[in-house]
Amino acid sequence: MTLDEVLASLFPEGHDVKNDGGVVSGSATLRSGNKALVIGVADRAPLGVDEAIRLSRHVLDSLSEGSGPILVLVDSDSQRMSKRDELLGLNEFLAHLAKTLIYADMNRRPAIGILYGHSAAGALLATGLATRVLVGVPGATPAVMDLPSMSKVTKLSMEALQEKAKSTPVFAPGLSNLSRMGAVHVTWNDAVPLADQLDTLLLNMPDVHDRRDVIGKERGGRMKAAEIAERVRDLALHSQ
Amino acid sequence: MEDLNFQHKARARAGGSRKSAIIGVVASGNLEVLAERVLPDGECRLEIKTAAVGFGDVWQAVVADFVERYSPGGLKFSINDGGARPDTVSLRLAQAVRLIEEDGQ
Amino acid sequence: MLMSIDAETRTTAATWQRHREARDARIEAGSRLARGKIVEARDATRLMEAVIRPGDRVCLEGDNQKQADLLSGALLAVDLAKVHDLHMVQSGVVLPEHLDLFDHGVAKKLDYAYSGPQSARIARMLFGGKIELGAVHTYLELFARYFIDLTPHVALIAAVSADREGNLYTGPNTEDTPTVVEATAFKDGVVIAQVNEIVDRVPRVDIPADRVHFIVKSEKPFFVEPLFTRDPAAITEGQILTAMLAIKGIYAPYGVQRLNHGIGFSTAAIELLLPTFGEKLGLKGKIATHFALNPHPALIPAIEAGWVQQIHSFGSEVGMDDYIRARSDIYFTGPDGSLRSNRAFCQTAGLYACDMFIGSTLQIDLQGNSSTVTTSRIAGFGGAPNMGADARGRRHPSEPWLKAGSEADPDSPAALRRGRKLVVQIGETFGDKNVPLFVEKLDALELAEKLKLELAPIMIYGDDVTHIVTEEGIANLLLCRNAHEREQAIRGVAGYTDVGRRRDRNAVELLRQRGVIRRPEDLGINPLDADRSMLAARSIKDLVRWSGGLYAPPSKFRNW
Amino acid sequence: MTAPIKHGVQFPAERARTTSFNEASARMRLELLLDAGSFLEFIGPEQREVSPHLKIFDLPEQFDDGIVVGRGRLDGAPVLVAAQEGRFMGGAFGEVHGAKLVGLLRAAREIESIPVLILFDTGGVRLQEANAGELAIAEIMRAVMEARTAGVKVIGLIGGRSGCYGGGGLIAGCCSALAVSEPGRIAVSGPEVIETNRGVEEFDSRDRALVWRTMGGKHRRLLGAADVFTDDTVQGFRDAALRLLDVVGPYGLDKLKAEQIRLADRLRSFGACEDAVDIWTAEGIVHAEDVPELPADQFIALADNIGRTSRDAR
Repeated sequence: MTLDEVLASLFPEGHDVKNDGGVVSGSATLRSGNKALVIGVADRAPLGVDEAIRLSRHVLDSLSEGSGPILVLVDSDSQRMSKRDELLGLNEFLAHLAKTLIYADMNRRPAIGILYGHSAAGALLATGLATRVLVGVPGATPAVMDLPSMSKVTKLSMEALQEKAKSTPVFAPGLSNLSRMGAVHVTWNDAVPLADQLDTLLLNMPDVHDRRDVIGKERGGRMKAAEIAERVRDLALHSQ
Repeated sequence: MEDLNFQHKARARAGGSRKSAIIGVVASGNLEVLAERVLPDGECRLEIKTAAVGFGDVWQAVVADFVERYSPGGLKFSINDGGARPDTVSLRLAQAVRLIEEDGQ
Repeated sequence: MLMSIDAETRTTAATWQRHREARDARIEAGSRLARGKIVEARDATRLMEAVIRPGDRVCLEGDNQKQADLLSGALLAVDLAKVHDLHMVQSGVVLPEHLDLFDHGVAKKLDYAYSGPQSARIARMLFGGKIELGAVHTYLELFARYFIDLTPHVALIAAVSADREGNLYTGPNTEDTPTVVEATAFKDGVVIAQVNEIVDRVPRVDIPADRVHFIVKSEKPFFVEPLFTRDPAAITEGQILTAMLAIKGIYAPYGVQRLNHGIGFSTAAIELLLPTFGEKLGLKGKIATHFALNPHPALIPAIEAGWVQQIHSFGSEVGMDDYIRARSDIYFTGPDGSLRSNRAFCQTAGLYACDMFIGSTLQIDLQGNSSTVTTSRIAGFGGAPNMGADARGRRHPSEPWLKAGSEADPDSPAALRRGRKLVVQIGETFGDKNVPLFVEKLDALELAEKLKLELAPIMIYGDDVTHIVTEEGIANLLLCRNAHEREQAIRGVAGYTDVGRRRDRNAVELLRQRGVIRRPEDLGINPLDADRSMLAARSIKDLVRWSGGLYAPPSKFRNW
Repeated sequence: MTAPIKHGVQFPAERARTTSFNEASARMRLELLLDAGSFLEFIGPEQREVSPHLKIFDLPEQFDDGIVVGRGRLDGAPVLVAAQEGRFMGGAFGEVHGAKLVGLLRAAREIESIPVLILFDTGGVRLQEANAGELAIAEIMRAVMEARTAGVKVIGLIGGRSGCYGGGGLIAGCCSALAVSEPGRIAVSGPEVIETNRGVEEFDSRDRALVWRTMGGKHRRLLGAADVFTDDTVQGFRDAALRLLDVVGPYGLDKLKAEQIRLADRLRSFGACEDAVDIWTAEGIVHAEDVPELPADQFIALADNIGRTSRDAR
């Protein structure tokens, strides 16, 4: 889906969301009549320091003045790979954006990521993965690491990698793989208005507890993460 | 990857009282050795997973010399090997024995 | 009769200076492109076409470190109708252009000494018949032939600066230049120099103007590679152990003061252990005081700690200029303060004035022959065979030389007994990618068969090698009395290589009892003590600190 | 500089002073950083909780999956610690590796009063289990934020050979405070990644001086991205951690707002700079080009004088 299609389907009650060179921001009216903050990245734009600082500002402004959920729409490249961005401390800007989203989510502003296009690496961490619930829209093409790069590093052929990818969701790109890992909570149906599905989600919002590792195990994608984290937690709590 | 296992009789029990010790890291040309005091005093076992396939006879020779020299009775060695050279392997095995024979837990 | 004799004498007299006349004609042709001696860089190829004749012997510098890269590019671009089938006589085949010359047909025949980075391609081209090989030489040997039967018609050299008359300043990397110019200019050849800049007055005259015929100013400084920088961060515990064995088992007992080091990590470890391990053994002032050696950054701590008295160098090393300038007590420097190196003199010094060579190699066979040739790479010899050979012409005595001689030949009367240079091969039993150092048959032999060479490319012959040091111990070949003992001594330090595992355990044990083989424990060294904390510097940054900020390492070696 | 050769047994404090943090293994760093003998590991190597994914790629495993987590004491006070082993697969985050840190941080949130030290040494996500690694990093970022909100101080120590790259850089950005040494590097995209994607004109990864002045410890300190700069010894990092634990205050919205201002100000002040030297010059440093050559003590004095810090603004 395009950004316009996503916005139209999500917010039939209206919105003032703008796409300014790939930086998405604005507000929308939900079916309930409540307002939502909408931010995001569009047009597969890379996420660099200039984009990240604008997005985090929108979130912080909304924390002071607004209410309602925060929707993060994602169709991005990876982080912007440039000398300038790294020189200026891109890691801090991306972390800061993620922190504003996580903080908001922990403080009565539930954050929902809607992955409708591409995303990768640091950009995904700073946006969709910094939310409480990440929704996949059919046709989305997330790729933590693309197979050609992986082929170069592992010195395995593309065919060999694709063959291995059939047996595990752990490394290969794609929405379904991220879903099995527990990263994408739910994949919506693009034949039905997204607004309805958003309503349903908002009514059944999980609590703030990060359960992605448990979901990953339930879906057979990450068999060890939840158990290991729980064991360490337990040992740390009981060794004091 | 290749799995290799060796079982030896040792002349004497390894000194010290520590239950386990670990040394080294798994990287190209390097290895980690985990030593655990879990066997009867006169026995010694090595379980090796190595990235360098086809060096079984070299390992056998290295291990035999090591057991002869250090008599690591009662110890089980578990090894993850990133293709280390025999001299590095010998050194890590010796370091593991030294570590488990130190005072402490 | 008288008439005819007179006529013949005249014609003979005229023909006795044909070379000079030819040289003058070449210079005349080249001068049309020059103002004075100076030729613009854009005319460099036309200069080549004017000065060089088909089939000429050309020395394109081509050293171990510095490269006349502008001139090699210019030569590559010549019109093949004017210049072709050259016979290249140069010590270093280092740049891709050096081999492109043969691919393009500019050059046909090659006599050289060292091919470092081009070792794989030169092997392919030799196999493919692209190059007609004269011979692979050692440096000193090729330099010698410059004066006998490989005298260049044209020399293309590199210098830092020139004045308008043509006096050249080579900078610290003088290297081969004086030798090349001597042979060319005094035997009616033409000398063309590329320089980084033209100045009113050169800082010092390394090459006088009357030996230089043309000057070309290059846009960028000539290429020079930091070949002798070893990052201490990459030195392993195994290399530290072998270095400890060498210091305690060879340097100390022989009292080796005058020596040359190879460029490997094991010798770098030795250099970095002198101020720590060596100090603890009380060896300061007793060993490693005089070197024939490039300015190795790894030697900085030993110099600063007062170990080293004097170093003469083949070439320089990138980043060491300011340090050398500030330590002129140690290095050879000119009136301008910068290093003066000279490969020919330093090679001679290494051959005749040093009591020990210690270096690494790729393969050692059961006789102790060693080679850096593998079937796919021909790296050439460089200088190691001169350093690593007993100088039969040596006549002056010294303690290590006499001691080695008596070990080799205990029964001859002392006054008639030759001494022996200590030639030490140091290395780990397995090299990169678990490739064994010890082999039953050298790849060099296979290569010689394939290329139909009369001589296999042996770096150091077994009968010159006196000691082999590995992490397993030291084999003293001087004490071996026959081929069988020699073979078992080598097998005895070959560790877990096939060669090592096929040793005769009893024979090796007997050799050990005789001190022919000495294990770490025989020398009171516990392999578990071989720890990186023993290195006087563990990083390039540490070397910079030792140098008081005078050493300026190239960017590729930095982690700050 | 390296200390003279050991004579017999050294005391732990002496060893901490002479041991390079950069060179030490993860285990050695913890042993020398914490009070002697105080470290207790959670899920140690003898448990053999290796990555379940490396065998798919026929790659060797490590018994601790490249991270050591546990608890110990620092000057008598309890701390939770995690140390990445940068030499095993570049210290990269995989499923098990990441989950250990997640569990540690979740416990810290519940305990509230015990700080966490993270000894970063990572290239980012482990390629062979990229999805699991990426997600682990997301979970860690969330867990850091929840712990900090609950009052936990989370201190990052950065001086390992693999630096702190990729998602590791983002986690570092979530910490309460960072200590860094000269060899330490913090960034998202590695030099080779930038060069591969954008060309050598954009970034020459072999120009190591460029790498360090763009991503290295000194630059990060001068930018205010790291609060303390230390010489490359384990003792230096121990002292730095103690100092930071002393100054870190409670977390809240004010910090987030201050960080927004801090970063926006950085963009305004230095956004047009082409090179780190331009930034340092703009910060008022005379002879900024000499900064990489400054010894630690002189550099620390200079950085303190510049005064740029992320304190109370991260």
